[in-house]
Amino acid sequence: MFKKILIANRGEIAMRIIIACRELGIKTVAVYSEADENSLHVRFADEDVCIGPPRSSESYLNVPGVISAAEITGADAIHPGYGFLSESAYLAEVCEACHIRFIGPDPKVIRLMGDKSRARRAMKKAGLPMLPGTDGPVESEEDALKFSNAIGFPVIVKAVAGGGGRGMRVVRSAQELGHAIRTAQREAEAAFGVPDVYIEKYLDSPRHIEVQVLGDHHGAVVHLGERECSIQRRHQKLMEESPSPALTEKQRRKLGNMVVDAAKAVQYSNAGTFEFLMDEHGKFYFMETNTRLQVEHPVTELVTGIDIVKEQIRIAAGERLSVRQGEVTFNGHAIECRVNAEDPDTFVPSPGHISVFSMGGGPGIRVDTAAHSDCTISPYYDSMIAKIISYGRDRHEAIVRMRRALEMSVVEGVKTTIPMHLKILNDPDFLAGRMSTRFMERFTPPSEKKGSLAEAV
Amino acid sequence: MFKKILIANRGEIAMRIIIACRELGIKTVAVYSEADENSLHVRFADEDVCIGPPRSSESYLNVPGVISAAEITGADAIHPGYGFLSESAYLAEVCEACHIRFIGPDPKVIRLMGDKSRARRAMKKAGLPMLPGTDGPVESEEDALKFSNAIGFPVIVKAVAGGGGRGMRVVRSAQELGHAIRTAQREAEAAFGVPDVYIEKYLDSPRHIEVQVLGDHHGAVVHLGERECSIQRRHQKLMEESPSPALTEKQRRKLGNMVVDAAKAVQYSNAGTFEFLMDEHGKFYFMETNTRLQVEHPVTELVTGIDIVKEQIRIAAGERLSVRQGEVTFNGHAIECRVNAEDPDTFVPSPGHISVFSMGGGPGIRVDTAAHSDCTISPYYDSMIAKIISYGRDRHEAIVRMRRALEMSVVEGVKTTIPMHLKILNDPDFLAGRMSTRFMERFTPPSEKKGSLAEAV
Amino acid sequence: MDFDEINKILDIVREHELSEFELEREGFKIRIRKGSPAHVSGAVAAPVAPGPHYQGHPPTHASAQMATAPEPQSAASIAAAAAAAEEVDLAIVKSPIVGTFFRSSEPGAAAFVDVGDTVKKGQVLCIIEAMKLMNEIDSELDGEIVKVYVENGQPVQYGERLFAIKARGDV
Amino acid sequence: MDFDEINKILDIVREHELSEFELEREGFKIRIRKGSPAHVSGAVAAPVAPGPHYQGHPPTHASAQMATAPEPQSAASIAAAAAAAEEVDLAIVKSPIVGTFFRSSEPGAAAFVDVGDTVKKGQVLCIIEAMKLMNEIDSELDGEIVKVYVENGQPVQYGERLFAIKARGDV
Repeated sequence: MFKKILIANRGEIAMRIIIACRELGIKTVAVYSEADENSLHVRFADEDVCIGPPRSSESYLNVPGVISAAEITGADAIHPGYGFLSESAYLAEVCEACHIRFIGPDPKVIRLMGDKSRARRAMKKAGLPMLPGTDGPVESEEDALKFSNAIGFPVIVKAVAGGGGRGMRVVRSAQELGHAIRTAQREAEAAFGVPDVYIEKYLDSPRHIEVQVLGDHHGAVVHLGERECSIQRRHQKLMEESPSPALTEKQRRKLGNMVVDAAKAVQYSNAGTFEFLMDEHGKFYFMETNTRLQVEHPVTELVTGIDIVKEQIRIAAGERLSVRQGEVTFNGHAIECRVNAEDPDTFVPSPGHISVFSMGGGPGIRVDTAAHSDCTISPYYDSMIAKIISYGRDRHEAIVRMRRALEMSVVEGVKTTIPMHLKILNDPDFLAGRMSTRFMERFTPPSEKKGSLAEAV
Repeated sequence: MFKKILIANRGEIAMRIIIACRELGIKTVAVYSEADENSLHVRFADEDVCIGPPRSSESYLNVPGVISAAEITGADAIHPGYGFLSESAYLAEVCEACHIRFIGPDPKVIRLMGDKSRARRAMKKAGLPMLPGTDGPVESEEDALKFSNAIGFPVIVKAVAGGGGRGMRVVRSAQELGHAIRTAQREAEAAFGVPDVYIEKYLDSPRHIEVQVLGDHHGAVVHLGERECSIQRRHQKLMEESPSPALTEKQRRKLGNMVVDAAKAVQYSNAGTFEFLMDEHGKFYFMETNTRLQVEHPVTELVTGIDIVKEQIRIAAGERLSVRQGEVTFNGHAIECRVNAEDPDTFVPSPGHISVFSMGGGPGIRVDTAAHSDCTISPYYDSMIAKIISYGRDRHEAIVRMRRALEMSVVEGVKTTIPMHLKILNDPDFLAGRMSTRFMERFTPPSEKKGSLAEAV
Repeated sequence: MDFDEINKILDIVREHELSEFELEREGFKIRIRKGSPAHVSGAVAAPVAPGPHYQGHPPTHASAQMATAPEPQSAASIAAAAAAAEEVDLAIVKSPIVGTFFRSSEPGAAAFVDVGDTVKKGQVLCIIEAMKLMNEIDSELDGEIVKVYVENGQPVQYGERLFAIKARGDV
Repeated sequence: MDFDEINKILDIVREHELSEFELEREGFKIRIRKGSPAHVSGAVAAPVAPGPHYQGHPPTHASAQMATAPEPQSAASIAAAAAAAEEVDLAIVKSPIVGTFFRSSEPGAAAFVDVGDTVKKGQVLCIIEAMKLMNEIDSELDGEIVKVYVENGQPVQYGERLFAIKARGDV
């Protein structure tokens, strides 16, 4: 086992990793930017190294800084957390070269999954269901119509060179298709210089369902069930839960096994998440793989009893998975609310000094945070200040516990998204488990709704 | 279901009950003494009523005050928590007369169990094992010797009218018996005016094992497994856990079933705890029944997933138990540390103003508290300021989580017992599960050891 | 500028955690100091730590909190002092128990006492019903009733004000 | 001046973290102080409440925390000011990267610079090894080395002091 782990991150996830290391009896090294000198992760790590100025690009994203910090402190492994360098194949490669263990998948796997088109091909080959789409650009309107009829409307016309919502058209019937293709081509040409467009199945109100996997270096892979993360705003997850209220036991097993097979096909190791869209008929479509720890990992920890961060560390140290698939059990229900220092209506960040910080506790409540009374939320980084995770015997209990925990939380000095979470927790559709990635549109100020099509894609 | 519950308590347990009520959608009424005007339970209850001056006898123990507060606020039930009026058959009777539901067992059961000798007779009849003892006073030294040889040494000679350790002698061999009886009789005569003594089996280093039960008003009783509470100081529990590291699955089932039968024999309803001593051979001896919620109920909640306080409320409202015995499952391991505002070495209370209060959180940690930064711990009441409860897949994980949670807790302004808990958590015997009610003697200052015999009885 | 406006200013002072606030306009000047002590010219004033309040107090209790806060030199306490001065010669009868306040022995009957009445020590002032028992509350001194704080039939808590009595000596 | 305007001013005070704000115009004057108490003329300087620091800081970091705390009137900041004064004419060369500090090009070789040496802008002062790369750290000015803060072979953090140089003009 490792003797000393460097944590290449900040905030609550750095604290989460320090906690895991303490439980395993491993020393920790915090790295920090000048803006984080007084942060909890610096205080609670055994050693700390300032690696740069406040800007992430010069500190938390600074690979030589991180590696040098590991070298001067004699750390034998680096945990990258999420965000920042967590999906940097480069960091993983440099670690390899420097004989420092990178706590994450092999750099080749990170690289493969990071290239969306290669990843899709590999996952399709490994048997994951894909959203039907033309393999290349549309050759003629006739072909496009034939294809669209085959996969069924609505479809979406997308610029091959696209991005940012331009060159995109949702088409709901055969009549609209020709016009949509021509418009999209003109837009694509204007925006990217290339008129090529392709066609893909369009899901109106999909759910976001993802599957957590763990793989060791001995060929074993298990899945830890799914998380439903449909409550999003501009692709930012706001609230996650496990299990999904939409899945049956059979679907869970089937999806899980499919993902385990796909992970094995690419020799996946360490923790990872396979993200899917689910349509109203319960069909899944692979989106992408996140080759790292996710923000929302605690909901899975609560329903399985498995400490994912400790498993990551053990796996990286060469140990075998602590459970076989048959030993993974799912009990109860867990929900996570990301408490952000933001205006709950406009989502405008609200950095500043927190004078009072007290999160609700008691039965079934877990709080992951690096905030405290008399701390400062700096404007340089992510606005998430805490994760409140509730656990109950069933979804109802998890919801009522979350509700009262939020009601009993007190944050003064900055605005938080707690009022928004309470709105969601009182929404009849949410209570009934009726969710999709468009759920948050009902709470979005009208001025923002424009362009939401592009966002929803 | 009740519409409004009055909570006849303060501190963390009042908060715990408010939390349960919020989860059930029931309104709450806090009662408070003048010393607790700014307490969290007053702030978070829907209504509050001041019922008297700081002294408990005139406020939290004031039955007319509590009942009147329920009447003027229209509360339809009273939850007494633990301590204070929680085992007051009188309050339960007055409630009955006033058509307010008392959330606890029937007053007749409270009265029966509150009378130690009646309770022992009833429980013996119901089949619980008792510590062997002479039924009445020792008639002659010969009889005493015969009896002692039959039950085996050591035995303890106790004054019938006794108390406070006077008139008590532990006897380890037949030779010492006669002298011990005569000395004890002289002491008893001097202290109580009655020389009568009786003889009971003496357990040198027993474990304190207790069984949690729940019974509804439809005749169903289930047990929720045991708690080991051997870590005590002067009969004050300091740290509790579930399951006990000393019990086998078979013992657990046997003991549990025995207790369920005994509870049914006295038509026990609501929550209760049957306390036992366990000798080194794994034999149990009934001590007493606590007819109320216990401080340490959270460890049971964590391993069973059952919310005991919500069950109490549902039972009192006439609902059936939410689980049958076969549905009660035990997963993982939970430990509770009672954080007291006391000097960790001398146990002298340390009331005062808390300037900083931050309990460690993260995976597997539950905090039940009514304290917060900038609050005052008043000298009028119990010194417990928080309960930290850790949960892990196994005892080792629960221990390492508790350890780092305590290490990451910060309390400034008052002394706490956290350093004492850390000592216990690093003790090789504790880690190996080797505990007895004498465990804490190793941490007790020498000046206190005198008289510990009497205490240990 | 009336008390509402002053209260608004005090709310602002609290909300923004100001230590000092001064506003002057034609014919009007207000100055507030709070929390920390004022150091005035030449004076050696002992510093007083701000009161230990929990900042997360829900709004419903905010005013109560403020009123009970130990802020020896704040504007709030000066106002309180003024109020106390007004009542300095008054005896306040507080409820010794929790219950329901009744001004007369039975519905429809005349009130035991009314504002302006002269009462003697031991005279019944009201009844507080608790647990179906009618508890008579007696006057502890001779004097004149100058205020009745609670309306007939209302619940009262322990320590709640019932009557103000101007002692005989001052009548 | 109404409450909206006062609130706007208070927003400004908060946003800019002002401790004092005073505005006077015809027939109107407003003055606001925040946080620390007011010290007015003739006052015996009073002890100032410590700044809003997290009290649970482990001792190892206590000094660092204190030095960086925004305490305009505290003893700590006065000490810092004194330290700054002492070095007011010195240029401090700080480490731009994390790594290991070497005073010479190879073991046994002479140090690039030593106390008392005169250096020119662009002259190599030391090497910081990071990821097996030897990064030469050059002087940014002409002057005299007056202090070497780090010993040979020691690790350095970002921003750690390496040398103090007295600029040429002051030599």
